[in-house]
Amino acid sequence: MKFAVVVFPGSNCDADCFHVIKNVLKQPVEYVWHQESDISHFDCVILPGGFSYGDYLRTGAIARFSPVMNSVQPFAKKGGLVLGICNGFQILLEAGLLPGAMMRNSSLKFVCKYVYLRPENVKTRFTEQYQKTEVLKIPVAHGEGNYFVEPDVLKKMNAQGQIVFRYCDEQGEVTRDSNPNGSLENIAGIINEEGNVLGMMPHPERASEQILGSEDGRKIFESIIKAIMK
Amino acid sequence: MSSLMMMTEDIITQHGLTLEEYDRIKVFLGREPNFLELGLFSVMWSEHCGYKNSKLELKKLPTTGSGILIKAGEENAGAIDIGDDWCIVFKMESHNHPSAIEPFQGAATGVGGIIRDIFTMGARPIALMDSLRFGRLDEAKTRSLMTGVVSGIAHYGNCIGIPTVGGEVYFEESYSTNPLVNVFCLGIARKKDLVKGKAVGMGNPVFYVGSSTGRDGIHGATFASDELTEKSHEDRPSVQTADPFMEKLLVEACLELFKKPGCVVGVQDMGAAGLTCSTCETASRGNSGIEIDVELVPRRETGMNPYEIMLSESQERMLVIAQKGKEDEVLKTFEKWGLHAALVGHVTDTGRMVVKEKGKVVADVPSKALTDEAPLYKRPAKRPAYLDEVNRLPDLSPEKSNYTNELLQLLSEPNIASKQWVYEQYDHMVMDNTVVLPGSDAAVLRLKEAGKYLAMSSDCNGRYCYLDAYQGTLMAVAECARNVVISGGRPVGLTDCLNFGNPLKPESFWMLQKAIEAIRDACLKFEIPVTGGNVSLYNESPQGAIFPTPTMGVVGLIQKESDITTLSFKEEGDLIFLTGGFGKGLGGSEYLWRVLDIQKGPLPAFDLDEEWKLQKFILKAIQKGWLQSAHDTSEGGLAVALAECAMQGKKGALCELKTSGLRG
Amino acid sequence: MIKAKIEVTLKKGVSDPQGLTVQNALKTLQYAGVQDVRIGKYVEIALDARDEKEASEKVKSICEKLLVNPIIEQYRFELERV
Amino acid sequence: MIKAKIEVTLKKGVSDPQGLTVQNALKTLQYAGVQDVRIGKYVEIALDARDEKEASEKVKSICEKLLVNPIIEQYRFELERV
Repeated sequence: MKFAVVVFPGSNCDADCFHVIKNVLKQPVEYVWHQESDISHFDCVILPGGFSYGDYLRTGAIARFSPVMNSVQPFAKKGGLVLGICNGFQILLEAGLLPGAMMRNSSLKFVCKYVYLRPENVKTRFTEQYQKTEVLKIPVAHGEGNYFVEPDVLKKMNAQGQIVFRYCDEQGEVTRDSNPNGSLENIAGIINEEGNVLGMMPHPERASEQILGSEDGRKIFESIIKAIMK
Repeated sequence: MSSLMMMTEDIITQHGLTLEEYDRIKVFLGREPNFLELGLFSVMWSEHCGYKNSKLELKKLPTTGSGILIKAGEENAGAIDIGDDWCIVFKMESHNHPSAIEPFQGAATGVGGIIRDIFTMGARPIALMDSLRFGRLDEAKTRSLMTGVVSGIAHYGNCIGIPTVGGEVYFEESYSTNPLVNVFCLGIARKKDLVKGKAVGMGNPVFYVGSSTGRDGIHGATFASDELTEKSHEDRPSVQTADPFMEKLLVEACLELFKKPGCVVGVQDMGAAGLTCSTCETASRGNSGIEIDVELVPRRETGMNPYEIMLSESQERMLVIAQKGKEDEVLKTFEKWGLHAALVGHVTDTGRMVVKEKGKVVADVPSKALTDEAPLYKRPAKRPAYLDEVNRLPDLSPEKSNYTNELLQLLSEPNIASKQWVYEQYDHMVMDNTVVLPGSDAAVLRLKEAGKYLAMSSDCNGRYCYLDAYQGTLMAVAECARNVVISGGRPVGLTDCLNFGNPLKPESFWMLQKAIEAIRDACLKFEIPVTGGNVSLYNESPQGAIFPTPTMGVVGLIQKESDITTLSFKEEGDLIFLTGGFGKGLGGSEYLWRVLDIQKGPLPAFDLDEEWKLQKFILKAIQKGWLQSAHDTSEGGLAVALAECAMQGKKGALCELKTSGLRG
Repeated sequence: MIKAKIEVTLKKGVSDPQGLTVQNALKTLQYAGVQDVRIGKYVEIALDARDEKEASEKVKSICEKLLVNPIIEQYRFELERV
Repeated sequence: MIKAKIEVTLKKGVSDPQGLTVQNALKTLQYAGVQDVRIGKYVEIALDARDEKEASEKVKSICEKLLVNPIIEQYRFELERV
């Protein structure tokens, strides 16, 4: 059982993910520099948050061409688990591993605060530990989390349970006010059809220890560990 | 601009130098300086780098203390021992004038500059705070200025991945055309990993790393010493653009390189006065000399002459002095991070700074003359006449007021209302260390590896200092230290940013002098050493000087996790105690100004000893586990303080005041 | 040397909050008759190419590979001999 | 109706970190011959105006008042009758 945390030039949350997996969940984990290409010996690859290449041009637009991304595609094809958080999610979109695109927050401002999420699909290998009715308190921190996808693809994603998290209010209601960035249908996290590549804008690694204000994000990592141990 | 150009009085004064200063330069050189050499002296002897009008006063500050590892002035920033071979490095800097001209880039480059001061010491930057002051919020110009400054700070801090965990925002008429942007940065290091900014070791190679050099910001350093007159809009192109991505690469590459034994001998960031400052300061600290050839300096524009290259203030650049023989190791590390390191010269033992162009000497100056011989002036000080008039409080006839409406009005005043609109644009959680988020009295961070907790705050009430520079500054230091104490921390160090008017005006200089004396007295009383800081003078505009604003930054060490205290009321039935007694007057208060439209003193009586006893008592009470929460009364006084505790805790409060009030 | 002037704009149907904000700002600044505002990226690339044909192919490939996200963006470009 | 196509670019001499990063990316993607990349804003405004002259004045004023930061940016625009 081994996690990989990929480091792109400009990644910022790599150390946070590394800390949670190594010190909080006590699991083996290694940094993988973006120019490395052999990731076959890992069970789960995490693309962390940050500003890869300064988010210049478009968030994730340049990082997707890093050598390591050429290996992530076949790694995912062979069933390896891939978790893209914030900038990592944007890189997965740019690389075509997940459908849709991220645009600027409708407020045109960066937003860093706690939000509430509803786990829409608790049968994935990333969300098995959650109950359908739970409301998760997990922080966001981004300037471009306004998710868009063509209507026909959205219909298919809804039908196949690919929408994994939606922004909601404290009671679990999906409302306009609880949407921090204008994202389509309050989408906060999605998964590919094969169910092994998850992208989410909120930061679970910032909500895995009570001292920081919430532990609700921990079950994502715990679900991954359980799924791999099976 | 060849060296043959006739040196005229005009050129000298244009460089911000007096004729007497020019004569001293001739003594140091033993001849007339050429144009480039004059440029070197003009930036190094400017107010911004030479502190020529404030150094004599700054010497009064207490910079020693048990925890001090590196004293203020010795290096880029002071360092304090926090035990178990860990230390913290922190400092505050101002970027007022560039932010007035181009808010976004001015504020962003201010953040970039203070971060470089920290990691150039070998410390990992882990926290930022920003202390901002603008004009009135109902003016469109203020709103656009504030939007630019806040988004500039957000752009830099968020992209480089350092959390902005605290700070303050004030709105006063006096800052309308001269905003204050003071930025604080703190880093952490193991004591053995600290790196000195020294050029030592004959023949050691000198590398230039980071962005290539352009013509931006030339005279940036001296620019900060001119008043903001109408003319200042012409010298606009002197503002630089920020590249936080490049600096993120520099932080990671440098910290990785510093851990490789025997590779790096000294390092210095290129701040104001760019290449000039970094070369002569490292040579001066190393008691050595340095020789560089501008031809080897990577540049962004064509046809740049030595004068432009040496004075350019392009951002995100570092000077790294490596150990001879380790050049490949240095180049390899920088290349890994996509950075180009150019060999631009080497260390000598002549004690001189020599600049060449294609091998030909174009400047040859004793480095200590540039760094240690800036003329220091004892300016005349005179108590401003306005003080008598503004410290005479009209009688406040005790007519019936609607206290509820007045409290609601105060809570909605920009100086008091929540600053969520600001700090939610900053990533204040990255690095997983932020235990107490913005909005409390002090930010609290955990240091995962060191197993320790830090509290930090930045404070100043400019109006108090306008009404009484000495007592106002005492209260600024007290409030900043108090914010750390009521969060459970014992203050271990203070940095400051002294934003004052034109020192050549005796009234402004008097206020600077009084403020520095007050910092000395308060720091001695609270046993807090000053670890360094920044002076920003000439903060004036056509309307006159700004409020004298000595911004404080205090960092405290929290003994154990259970000592961490926040201001929100916790449980129903908890008892509320008011310690330190009721306020002693309404002078200078937000209430007087916002509700009764009176901006007058005298300031309420303030006793340093009482404050010191109060702080010691509160810290002990916290450490003994007696307190559920703690909050200090500042703007808006007791009523606002109670309201804030209740609102943040989503609770109420029932209080009975057995006093006749302050108006009688 | 050839200079490519590339305009990258959001596709129709994709919301453009930035354009909307500017449009509202223009209204408050009393500019009458402003019907629509769209904001995109303008990219200038100076590149060596034997002729316009080769330059055009290179620019087209650069746009489709890197500069443009086809899900939400479209592009146009002109070439100028410099 | 007239469509104004406005290009807002950084002034010469102002460093363009974004352009530089894209230029380096193109190098790693094996695009030879790319000498320089500059990235700016492209703004399209559809507005009512009696004639090109009035439209031109209006667009000039909009640029100078709102769209362009004169300290570090410059602009050009073309008009198209729609």
